[in-house]
Amino acid sequence: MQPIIQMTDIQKHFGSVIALAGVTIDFFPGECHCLLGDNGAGKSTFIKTMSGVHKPTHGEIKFEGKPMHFEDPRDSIAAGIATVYQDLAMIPLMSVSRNFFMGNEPIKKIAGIPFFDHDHANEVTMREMRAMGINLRGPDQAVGTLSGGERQTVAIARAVHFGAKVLILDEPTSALGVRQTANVLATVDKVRKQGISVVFITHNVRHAMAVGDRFTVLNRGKTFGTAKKGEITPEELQDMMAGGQELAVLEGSLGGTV
Amino acid sequence: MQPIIQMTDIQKHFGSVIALAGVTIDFFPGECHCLLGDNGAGKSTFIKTMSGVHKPTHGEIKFEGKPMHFEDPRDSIAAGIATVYQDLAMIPLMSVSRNFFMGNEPIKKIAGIPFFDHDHANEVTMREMRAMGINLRGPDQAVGTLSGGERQTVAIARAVHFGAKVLILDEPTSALGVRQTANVLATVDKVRKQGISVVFITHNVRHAMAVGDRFTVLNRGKTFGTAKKGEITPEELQDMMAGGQELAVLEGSLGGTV
Amino acid sequence: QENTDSLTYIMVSHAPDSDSWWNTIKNGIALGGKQMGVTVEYRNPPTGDLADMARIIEQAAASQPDGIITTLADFDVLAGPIRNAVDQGIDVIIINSGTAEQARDVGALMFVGQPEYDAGFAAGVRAKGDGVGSFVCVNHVISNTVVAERCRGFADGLGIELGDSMIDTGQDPAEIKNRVIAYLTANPETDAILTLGPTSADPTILAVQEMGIAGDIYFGTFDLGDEIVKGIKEGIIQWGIDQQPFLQAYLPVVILSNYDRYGVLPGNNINSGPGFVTADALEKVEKYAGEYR
Amino acid sequence: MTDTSTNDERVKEMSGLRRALIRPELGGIVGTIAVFTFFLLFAFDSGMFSPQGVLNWTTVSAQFMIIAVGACLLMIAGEFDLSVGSMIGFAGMMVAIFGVVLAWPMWLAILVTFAICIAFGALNGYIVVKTGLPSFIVTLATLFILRGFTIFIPQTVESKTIIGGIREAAEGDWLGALFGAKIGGPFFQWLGDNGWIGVFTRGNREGQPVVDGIPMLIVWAVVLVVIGHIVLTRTRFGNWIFAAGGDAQAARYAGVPVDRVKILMFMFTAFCATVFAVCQVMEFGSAGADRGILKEFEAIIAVVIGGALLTGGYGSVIGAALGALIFGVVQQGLFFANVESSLFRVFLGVILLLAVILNTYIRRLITGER
Amino acid sequence: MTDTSTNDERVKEMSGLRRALIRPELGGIVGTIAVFTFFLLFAFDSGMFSPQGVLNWTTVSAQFMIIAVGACLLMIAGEFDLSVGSMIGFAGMMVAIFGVVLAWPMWLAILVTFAICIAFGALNGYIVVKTGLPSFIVTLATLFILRGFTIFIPQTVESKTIIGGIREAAEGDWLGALFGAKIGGPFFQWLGDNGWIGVFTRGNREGQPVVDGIPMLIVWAVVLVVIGHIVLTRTRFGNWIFAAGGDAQAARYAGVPVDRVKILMFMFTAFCATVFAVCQVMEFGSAGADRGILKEFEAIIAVVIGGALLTGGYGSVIGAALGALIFGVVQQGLFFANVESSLFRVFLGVILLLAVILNTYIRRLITGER
Ligand SMILES: Nc1ncnc2c1ncn2[C@@H]1O[C@H](COP(=O)(O)OP(=O)(O)OP(=O)(O)O)[C@@H](O)[C@H]1O
Ligand SMILES: Nc1ncnc2c1ncn2[C@@H]1O[C@H](COP(=O)(O)OP(=O)(O)OP(=O)(O)O)[C@@H](O)[C@H]1O
Ligand SMILES: [Mg+2]
Ligand SMILES: [Mg+2]
Repeated sequence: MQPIIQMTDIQKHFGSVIALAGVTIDFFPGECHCLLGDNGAGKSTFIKTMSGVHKPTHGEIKFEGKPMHFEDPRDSIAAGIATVYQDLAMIPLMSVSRNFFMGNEPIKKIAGIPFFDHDHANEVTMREMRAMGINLRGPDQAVGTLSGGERQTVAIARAVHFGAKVLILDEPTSALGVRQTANVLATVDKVRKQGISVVFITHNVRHAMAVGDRFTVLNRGKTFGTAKKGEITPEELQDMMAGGQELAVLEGSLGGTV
Repeated sequence: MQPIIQMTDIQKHFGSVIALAGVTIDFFPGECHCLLGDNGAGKSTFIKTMSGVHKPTHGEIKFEGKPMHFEDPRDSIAAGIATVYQDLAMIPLMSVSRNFFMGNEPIKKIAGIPFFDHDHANEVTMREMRAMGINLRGPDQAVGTLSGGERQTVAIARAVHFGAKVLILDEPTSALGVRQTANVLATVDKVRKQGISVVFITHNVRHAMAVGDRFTVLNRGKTFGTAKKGEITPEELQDMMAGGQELAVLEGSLGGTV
Repeated sequence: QENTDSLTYIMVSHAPDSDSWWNTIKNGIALGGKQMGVTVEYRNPPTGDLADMARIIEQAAASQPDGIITTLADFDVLAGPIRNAVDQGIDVIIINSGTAEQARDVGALMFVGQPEYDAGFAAGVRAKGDGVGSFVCVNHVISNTVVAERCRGFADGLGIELGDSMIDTGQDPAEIKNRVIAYLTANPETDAILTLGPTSADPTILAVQEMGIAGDIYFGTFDLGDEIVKGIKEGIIQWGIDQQPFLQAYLPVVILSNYDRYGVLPGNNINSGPGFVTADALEKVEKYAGEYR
Repeated sequence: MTDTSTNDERVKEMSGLRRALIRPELGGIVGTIAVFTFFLLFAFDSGMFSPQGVLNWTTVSAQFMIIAVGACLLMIAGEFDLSVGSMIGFAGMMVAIFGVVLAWPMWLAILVTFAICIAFGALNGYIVVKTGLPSFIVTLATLFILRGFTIFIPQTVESKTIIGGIREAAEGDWLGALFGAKIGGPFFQWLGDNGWIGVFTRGNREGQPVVDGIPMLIVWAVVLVVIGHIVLTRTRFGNWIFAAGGDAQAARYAGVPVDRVKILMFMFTAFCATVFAVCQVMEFGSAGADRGILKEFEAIIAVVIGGALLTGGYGSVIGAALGALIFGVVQQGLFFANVESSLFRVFLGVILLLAVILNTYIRRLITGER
Repeated sequence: MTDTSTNDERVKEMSGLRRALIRPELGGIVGTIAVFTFFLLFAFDSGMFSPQGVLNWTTVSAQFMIIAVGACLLMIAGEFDLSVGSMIGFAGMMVAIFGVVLAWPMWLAILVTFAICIAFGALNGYIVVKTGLPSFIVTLATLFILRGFTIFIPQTVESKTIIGGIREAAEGDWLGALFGAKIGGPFFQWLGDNGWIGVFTRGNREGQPVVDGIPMLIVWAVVLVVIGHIVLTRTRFGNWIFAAGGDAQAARYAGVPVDRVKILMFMFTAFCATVFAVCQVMEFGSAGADRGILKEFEAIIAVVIGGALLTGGYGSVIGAALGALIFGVVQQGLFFANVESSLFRVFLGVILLLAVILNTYIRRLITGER
């Protein structure tokens, strides 16, 4: 099978900071690829080069086999990549449905003039949010009035709705409750089965093991190792994520994995 | 033993939103009390009434047996309560050490005039951060240049350093890597043993089980139940956290707990 | 005659709110109104924007007063609204700026004042007679199109190009003072200083004192004020052009009242200035400077 | 899942009326009602509500509206423009220089002026977007630069700071008429003939009605408000404007071409300022270096009175138009009511404060802002 | 843990020199050098660098510095004050009303003026802090209100808008001297007698040195800059100022009394404006209703040229002082260099733009801002 995205030797420097020192990963359709690693390992930076937020300092991105230069998140969205960023991407003062369709507004032509189709937007928003287990007071509720977890759910629902070929999730479950987390993981599972390529970033070994097909661990801007599902135990994976450094010793019931 | 903080029938309304509908909890010294619950259950709102950010619409707060009215976070800090907020409390443009000591600046008198003791501040900051497993480039590095996890660690280290009697942590590990999480959990453990009362909010059942002595689950602004360590299994706790609603079914290795 | 007991006259000026010179005008109409037993109102565009002034004249006409007293700061802008007022049967007297011909053109009863350009020109001729060959014009309201005409007239009166001898000093006294010093230091051959009102004259007096050239340099100014009068007395300022704003305000009120009541009207325009105030006969001027002078 | 209905016990009830009332324009609507009530009570017989009086404050309000629409959309897009006032002076001066001094045909002079001014707007936007500097600073610089040129150019070419003769130069010009003409003349003549509105009693216009038409200025204001409102609330681009102002970074992540939106809004603001300027020079026939001073504040005040959030992401064009109306009515009304003119500013300041406090309260109700 | 050293392979090296240079004041330092180089080359023999010339631009710069210090600290605390200019006019007028019209002793007049103005500053701050409105709007309202009173009060009590005679009234007053006197007179006389600085060769001051002392204005400027700098960088309160401006919410959570800090900074800004006003009326002997117009912008410009961030949380008093110096030198220098004065604004705009672009670049280097 041909990888949908090939990232080869991606480097990214910010002024004097080297965030990525050369990372090479391929992503395949229908596969959930987990990106793991310590804080500051460069995971977010890496997916931002994939989604056009950053331009890599060095390295090549191939999308469906063709070299791609994303100048802007718009380009990657147009190519079919949807991203949920760690520092979300919501406008607090705007309504949920306007946020949901931001950048992808549905159009209804009246007398040849394209108008924003609010009815359609409201309906879709309510439906998709309900599917994620969140009941909104109404589609015109401002995002700023939602709790952190509810907001994260909006971002995920939006990405799932628009993610045509690739869905990138940067720590999507970090602020979520148990029920919402279960919904997100189930959604990832469903999406993957539809043949979409999912990139999933998390610090939670158990979430990674639950949905991941392959696991790549980054460490200090470099690839630390890749493993397939079933080839690695949670404990081994956790060791890799900590960058090979020993963990603080805990009393209590943390059997092996944090 | 006398509780250090008694919260009785706390209610909090924001305009037409009822965030807390009457919550009663006691906190004891030397105990780690975990607050759990769904997104939007009111956990953050609850601890904010404890730390003086919000004034409760109704209800009583007793600190060391005496009724307390915190008008401002300053008052609670002065009383010995240190808080790590979910939406951190860092100034991106300020250096790490200035952030660390913000509101608690160390003073050195020169000719009777109190000056900010920068040397002392720098030294303490570097030391405390190293103890949490983060090596800073320097104490005058701006917080804005840290990764999300590094930033969260600064907030925790600060609270631990200044938390005289009560330490409140609102989802402190949500953005942390495995190693940092282990450090935080170990720190909570250590702090608790010093006789400090810890309030720990999390969505991660395993983290809660690892350090918690008692668990209170909030649901839709009300207390859903309280349990002692050893009286409850992780699966039961998880069920409570989801508010009694069934979880999405997942394939994969998520044995019971998310 | 209809009811002539309660007459209302509206005065519209082109000056921004804080322009101190217009204060005399305000006092003048107030006194005129009191003496004649008529209601007088004063209006001005807060920022000194002439287009806003046109709206105020339209507004004044809409409130149907018995007469409007206004300046003709820019004929193009103001002629239309003034003509409309006149054609509605409102008597108009033009004061201060504009010319007698323009006043007749818009249908005003008469003109009381001193055309800015002409006043500047007269001052220039006088200065030329005193042997002045170059000058600096200290303009504290560069964006005010009316006042700048004085500098242009002065240059023409001297028979030289205005060139860059008009400096934009802003309104801050320290900046005015120091800019004048800077200019005079950089251009030591300057013969004369022309200031355009108390705002620029007061700091300029300090400037020439500080440079030690007070009395040596030829110094003329428009309009009067406390410090200017003192300067004239001390010989720092050769002359102040007094266009007697008091008359420009007071007389129209009197004339309009009498015209409305008894139908009498002077046969000619009144030149309230330019009167050159010099060191002779300063007593009254001194007493009332800034208030009625 | 048990709670699929949108009824939520955690939300107190809110009456339907209250819900219908709470909208960004509410502050503007309340203010408008209050202002009119006030002047109807205290200045009714001053001529303020005669046809001529109405036309007077309508024209002033329309002026404010034209620049307020631009300022409003720009403010919602998260930026603001302090150079509007200087732009008005500059644009008028350019029309005069091209049309009178260089004697180009007026339509050409106007079109070139529009092109230059919109280019300046684009430059403002480009600098703001590319350097990430606050628009306050960038446009403050433009304020000085444009005003400097507005004084320097006519002084250099004509040694005056005022250039007249524009009306004569625009005689019969089709584009000039689009800005300077009045419409509805025959209708008003008919009204006048029937004695419903006053007519001139003497002079060369004897018998003509005192109000002889609606100036194109007012037409421009209405058209701009309507278009602005529709674009903002009913189109995709409108959503982008809100998004760009609400959080530029988030909008960019979501695929909104934020830079383009902001630059376009700067250009639109420049366009509005130029419309204002051209209407003004066409009506009054001269361009001066003093034109438009402090108009940027008046535009911002109108927009803020109309309920927009200074920091962007929230506001309404209708609100801004009402803000302009309030501003215009108060300004002219105080003259009608014969208030001491130096106190005008005190009133303005107090009204501004009251209006923003009211608007903040309303906004918090709507957005549940914290 | 393996990486306990602060050496990090993920950080490229930066030379010590570069590190030492990169500081908030760098933009101001570079600008100052550039400006002086320019004028030394192009206006050296214009008298700009004679003792008198130096005093000339120093005085103007010192004026800017006094208001820039206040504006700088306030801006770092996250707010700004558009009412500075009106406050200057108002304060001067109050001194004149109390000291001349009511004939109070000058020290009392000055003290009461300070009290009133600082109270207005506190009111500004209180409204901003309590309502959460942007300070732009609140102080814009104050701008209008204070200016209105500054015109209205003297007109009502004295029917003038300029009140003179302050110098005479302040004769021999100790507090008046603290604002209006010159110091170092004998020293300069001595310099003059020895021929090290020029003396007047004619006129009423023949034999006196051309510079006869340093005005208290300059002393005030230096004192305020030094105190402001120390408070900001070396005290606990300074840390609170940064914190309040960087993120008020976060600072509040950390126990910083944000409201108090902001209100105090508004009061300090009012204090600086009053110092400015009192020095001015003492020097010029009169108070006018038009004093201080647009000074708020000049203060903001100086502060921004000096590297502060308009949105708060970042900046330096030394930088602001250098910004004021640059502003003063450029302004006066252009007159010395005989540049067409209406182009002054154009220069100002261009310099402002260049300065902020440079500063933004430097700030990004320092803070690693994204
Ligand atoms: N715009 C930027 N400018 C400077 N440094 C940056 C920038 N973005 C990221 N960095 C640095 O690059 C490194 C990698 O950051 P990144 O956000 O990719 O980490 P991460 O793996 O996502 O960490 P986390 O798990 O905490 O989210 C960090 O040291 C961070 O400080
Ligand atoms: N300032 C506020 N104004 C209005 N509503 C608020 C405010 N703060 C919180 N809420 C509402 O109160 C409810 C409880 O919010 P809170 O942040 O306490 O939840 P939480 O339990 O911390 O959730 P999470 O796990 O997502 O952090 C939510 O519905 C939220 O929308
Ligand atoms: Mg990340
Ligand atoms: Mg929370």
